[in-house]
Amino acid sequence: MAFVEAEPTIELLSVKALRFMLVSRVLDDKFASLYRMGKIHGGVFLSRGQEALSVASALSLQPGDLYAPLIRDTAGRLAFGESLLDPIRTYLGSALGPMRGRDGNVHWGHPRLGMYAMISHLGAMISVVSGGLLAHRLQGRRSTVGLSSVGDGATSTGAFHEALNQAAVEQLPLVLVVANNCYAYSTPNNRQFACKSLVDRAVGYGVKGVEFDGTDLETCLRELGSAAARARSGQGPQLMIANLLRLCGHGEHDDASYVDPNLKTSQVGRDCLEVAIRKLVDSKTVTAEDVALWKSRAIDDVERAVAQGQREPGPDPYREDWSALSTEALVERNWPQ
Amino acid sequence: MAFVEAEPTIELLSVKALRFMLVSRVLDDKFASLYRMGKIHGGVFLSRGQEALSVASALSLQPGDLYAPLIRDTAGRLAFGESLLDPIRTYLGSALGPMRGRDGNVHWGHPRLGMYAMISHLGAMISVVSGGLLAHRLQGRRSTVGLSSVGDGATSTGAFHEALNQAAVEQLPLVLVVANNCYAYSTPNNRQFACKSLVDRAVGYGVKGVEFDGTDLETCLRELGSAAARARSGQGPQLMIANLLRLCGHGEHDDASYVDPNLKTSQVGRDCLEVAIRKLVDSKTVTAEDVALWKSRAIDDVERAVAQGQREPGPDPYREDWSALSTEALVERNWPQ
Amino acid sequence: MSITYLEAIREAQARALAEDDRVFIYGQDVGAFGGAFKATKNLAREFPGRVIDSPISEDAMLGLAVGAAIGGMRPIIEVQFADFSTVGFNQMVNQAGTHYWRTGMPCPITLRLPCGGTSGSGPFHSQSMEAIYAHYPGLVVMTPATVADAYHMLLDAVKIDDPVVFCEHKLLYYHLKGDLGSGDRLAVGKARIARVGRDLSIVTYGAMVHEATKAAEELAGEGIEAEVVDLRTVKPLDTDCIIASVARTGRLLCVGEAYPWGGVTAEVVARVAGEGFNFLDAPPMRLNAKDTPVPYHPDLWAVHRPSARSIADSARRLVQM
Amino acid sequence: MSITYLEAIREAQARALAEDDRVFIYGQDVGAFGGAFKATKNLAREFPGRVIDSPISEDAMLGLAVGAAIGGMRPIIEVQFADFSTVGFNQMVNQAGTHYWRTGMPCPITLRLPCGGTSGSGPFHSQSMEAIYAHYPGLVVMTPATVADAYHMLLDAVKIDDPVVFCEHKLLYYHLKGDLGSGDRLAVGKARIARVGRDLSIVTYGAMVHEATKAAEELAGEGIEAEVVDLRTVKPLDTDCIIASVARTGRLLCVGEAYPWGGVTAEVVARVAGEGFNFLDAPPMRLNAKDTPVPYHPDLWAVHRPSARSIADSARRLVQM
Ligand SMILES: Cc1ncc(C[n+]2csc(CCOP(=O)(O)OP(=O)(O)O)c2C)c(N)n1
Ligand SMILES: Cc1ncc(C[n+]2csc(CCOP(=O)(O)OP(=O)(O)O)c2C)c(N)n1
Ligand SMILES: [Mg+2]
Ligand SMILES: [Mg+2]
Repeated sequence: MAFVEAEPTIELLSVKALRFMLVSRVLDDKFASLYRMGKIHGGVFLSRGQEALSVASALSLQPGDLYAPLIRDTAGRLAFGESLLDPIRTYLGSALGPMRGRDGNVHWGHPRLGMYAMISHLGAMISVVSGGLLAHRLQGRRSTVGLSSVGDGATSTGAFHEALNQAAVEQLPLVLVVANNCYAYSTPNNRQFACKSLVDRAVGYGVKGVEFDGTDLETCLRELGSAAARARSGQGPQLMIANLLRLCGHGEHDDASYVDPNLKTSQVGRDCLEVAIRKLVDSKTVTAEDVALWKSRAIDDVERAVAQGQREPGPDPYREDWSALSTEALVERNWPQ
Repeated sequence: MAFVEAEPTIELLSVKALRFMLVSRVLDDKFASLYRMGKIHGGVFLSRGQEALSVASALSLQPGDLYAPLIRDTAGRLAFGESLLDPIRTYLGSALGPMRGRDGNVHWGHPRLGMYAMISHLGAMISVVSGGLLAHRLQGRRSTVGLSSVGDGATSTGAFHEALNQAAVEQLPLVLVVANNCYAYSTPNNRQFACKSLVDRAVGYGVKGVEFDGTDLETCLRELGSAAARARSGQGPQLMIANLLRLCGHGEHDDASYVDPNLKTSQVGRDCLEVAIRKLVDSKTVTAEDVALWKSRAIDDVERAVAQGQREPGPDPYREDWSALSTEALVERNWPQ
Repeated sequence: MSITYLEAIREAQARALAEDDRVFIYGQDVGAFGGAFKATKNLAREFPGRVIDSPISEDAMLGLAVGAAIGGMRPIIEVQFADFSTVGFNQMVNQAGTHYWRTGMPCPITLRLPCGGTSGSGPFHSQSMEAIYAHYPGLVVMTPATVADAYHMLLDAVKIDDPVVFCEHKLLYYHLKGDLGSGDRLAVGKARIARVGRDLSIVTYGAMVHEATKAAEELAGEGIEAEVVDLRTVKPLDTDCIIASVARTGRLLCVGEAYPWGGVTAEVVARVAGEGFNFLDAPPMRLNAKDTPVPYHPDLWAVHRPSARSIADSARRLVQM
Repeated sequence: MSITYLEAIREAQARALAEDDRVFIYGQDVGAFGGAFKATKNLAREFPGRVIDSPISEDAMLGLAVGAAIGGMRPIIEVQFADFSTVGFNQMVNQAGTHYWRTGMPCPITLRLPCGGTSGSGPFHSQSMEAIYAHYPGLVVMTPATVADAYHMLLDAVKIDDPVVFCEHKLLYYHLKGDLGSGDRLAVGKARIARVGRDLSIVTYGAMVHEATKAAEELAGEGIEAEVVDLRTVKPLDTDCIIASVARTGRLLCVGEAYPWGGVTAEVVARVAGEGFNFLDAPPMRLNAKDTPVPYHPDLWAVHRPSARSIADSARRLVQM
């Protein structure tokens, strides 16, 4: 993990990250507009304000690592290596998407490639990552890291606790990233937990805990890079608490009018994308023109992918096999329909 | 809560506690012998080594307080005010017992009197106590304290986490007592959690945490007395970790051969009953004769109660109403039987 | 005055809070925000301190409800989507459901579950959970299909001393309008003849009552008169009403939106076959969702669940048997 | 060689571990201790590192199993008592059960549930959970009744690519002895005629197969010949075998140890009524446990569950109909 130590490398990484963040933001804007036009089935859930953390999570991983993104991880999913078409096809219900129209919005993944397809139940993916890590350990593949992403609200679930404790007992190389965006839907942190900081939980599990600024890309890259390196080197689970603010509603149906205006103007309320651009331009790592170009390319790419997604067929219910079992002999087809 | 401060009062309290401990131990011995004779339906689960903690838990409470004892709380249940007949009737399945033969062994209670009837699912009673406390708060009865008892193993359940976090968010006057007896069935602490001490969990919930010697009666009385006082005065949940050792099998079917011999000879392996007697005799608070007398009375009382329990009828299946609903109009009686 | 099914649920809660000091509401985002579906809109303001936001902790939410109920209160618990009640399930079935039988002390909880499929909601925001809860002793399971039932049955749920799983159908929230009815109300546990017919009995509940009624109207055009029985409460089941209907029509089609194995349709058919065998002029028929998770895409979803069309098709086949 | 049902489960796991590197066992106290019932006795020693003690975290145990299964392993998860699987339920039904359908990638888990009533075990150590799991898509639910089935079906469970809920009946653990059988084995999902008869079909599974067989022997003394069908797997259900039996006998008594609402007996009766209506010479009958939690006291317990006696009584009534 040399990149977290040498200055030039973090710059390159930041640029790479920025480009995914730009795509993610453009994609979010597009989803928001498709939603308003009534072109999306069901809800739309955006990542605004969380792109730096998300992309840094994915970029901390290496080929063969495991990744369980959650609701606000469009940037991370792209950085993990998936195609722009995947989220688009999923939202649009394309039969050619990874979920084939069966599941939608934020519920996609590529489990064969180490990217899990989240279920909605909060906290439920963490132990799944642990299972993947245990599998690798039993298979003698000891250098794998697994990263699981959750929100502040998910920390109140029993699943979160059981999974983190379990990973600690097994000393699994799990990086558990908590995006503390100050709210779980409308519920503020002070109705969600009573500790000063969620990082105070780490000691109670006997794991390393780090709290950091989730609005600063470089910080996210450094902290998550180090965490993955620690996990990889056998130091067990890493509880990573990133502070930031959700710069959108819980879903696009939600105007988020409950968000405390003071938070919006505080450090956590900074837009990580703007911060990253400003810093990278100021440090002359990139130029404003670069950014404008990447953004316009991102817009083109997104438009093209959406157009393709919209041309693609949805699933055909009469050609579905309607079978939840892979063992064909065990599928019951004799229910009267 | 003056008693925890003035010397004479803690002595009186210790004597009171000792007498319950003696009865509990005698009762345990009796249950063990009845079990060996095949006179008890199902398993038998003893409190040996945990009496000091258990009795101190109950004695920290005041009339009107709430108490959720668990599997090894015979002493505490007696100290909370129940009759010796209750555990006996429950184990023997007497129709006159609090559970009327419907539930058995350690699963009894008197919810109307603030003593909950535990279910087996570990961790599940904690939030129930919180509910009782919230009810009291909503009813304007603000001085109630609720105490919930669990083992080290139960701390790994999602229920434990959700409940403690919930109580912390609501700042409920909950005293959560963890009897860390080094094992959950056969599973040692190092396969149950990875933190140095379970008390390290407190900060992560934003609650006060105290770790103490569960083999020393006076310590238990002081610590739990103080914890209840803090909770009562509005300082929120109290996480109390008592270190001790289960001086018996998980149940009487279990020879506990897996217990580390070093633990048996360490501080946690001390028998809290012996320690209490020795200390109270040494300090001349009681005499050896007092103890012998109380013990022989306890034996008489237990023998008499067991004899009565054994004379009592079991439930009559043909006079049972076989109804799990209290609303008679909603009971379905038309299932073919 | 015509209001929506969702408004009826809000109004019932407002009335329960107003009439009974013991009632309080606990759930995620139910307070100032008014709930994910706005079923508790303004209630936190109207009833200060009695509409409480919970952490995302379904097990602890229901455990707390049990303790509060035993402590003399009448908690209403809102779980954000029925699907998430799986993680609070244990407290409901093993704690609330066993309490009265074990201790003699009732445990009056109302668990509000936004249930059932809506287009585009997918596998984890569409489930029907009634069969899972109804299997366990000690619980009452209500499945209101009308605005008036949503209102009055929720008031009933809060009043009765036993724990009630209140399955509100999300598809009806905004679209179904009606008035609160007046005069005589059916008792808790009683089914309702939603439409009178002579040729077959379509027994169903929740949103499927409306699909069945639509099917019945279509069938009427072909001279087939379907009786529609709205179960209202699936545990207990009003076997008498069901069998009386089948006795009149001789034919049973039982329709449910849940997964096909077990559940309400199996229980209804098994009871009718067992107790009303001689009234049956043809084999009883069932129509359920398909045996897969609930699909996201509207085209899949429309075929996954029974619909007016598939109900009518089944009915046509049934009357020809 | 005659071994117990429990030994068969141990032996099957030993063989699965020996034959397939991908197999591992995870559960509370399953390691050096050998499990609460000793179903994994010595396995930790024989297969170092592959029989792993878990914390008391059923949700995380099953979540881990899902991840491991997707990661190429074949986890066997032991939950100490089936009753406690309620707190791991969500991972099984919403994660394992949906995975193949959602992603196209199978999720081969074997969830071992020590199920069913034994005398003195009470409400939380006696439950039968098959109906709860079978309701959900994507799971196979096995309920072996014999020593040979316990052995071979557990091996099947580990081999098939779908998640399996393996309901082992605790009452059979020590008392039931038998051999592992030889030669032809029934395929997964097939029912078995446990006893041939002509007058009625008693369809059942798990420990009730033995009660039914006892009842059948008693009835034989009265000239009533009961056929006993052992379902073996309750999801999928071998409807063909059931209906073929009913076609021969004309009468169906379906027996289960679970709670009476919904569940296996409802599903079986509903299918027979629907698909085998014309074979029925009398109304189908069901016999389940009573609709209360499972009682602690042996006298209550004996009446709560069906028994050879109550099965025989029902059978007598049925043949007279
Ligand atoms: C167990 C469970 N309960 C409730 C929900 C409904 N729900 C979906 S997202 C959400 C808020 C999540 O907040 P957080 O974890 O902070 O993530 P964020 O949306 O802020 O990124 C809730 C309550 C759920 N998905 N799972
Ligand atoms: C959720 C759940 N899983 C498993 C069990 C089975 N079980 C009963 S007691 C026990 C060990 C409990 O250990 P601990 O909490 O330390 O209490 P102790 O017996 O040591 O007093 C286990 C695993 C259970 N009761 N509940
Ligand atoms: Mg959040
Ligand atoms: Mg312990």
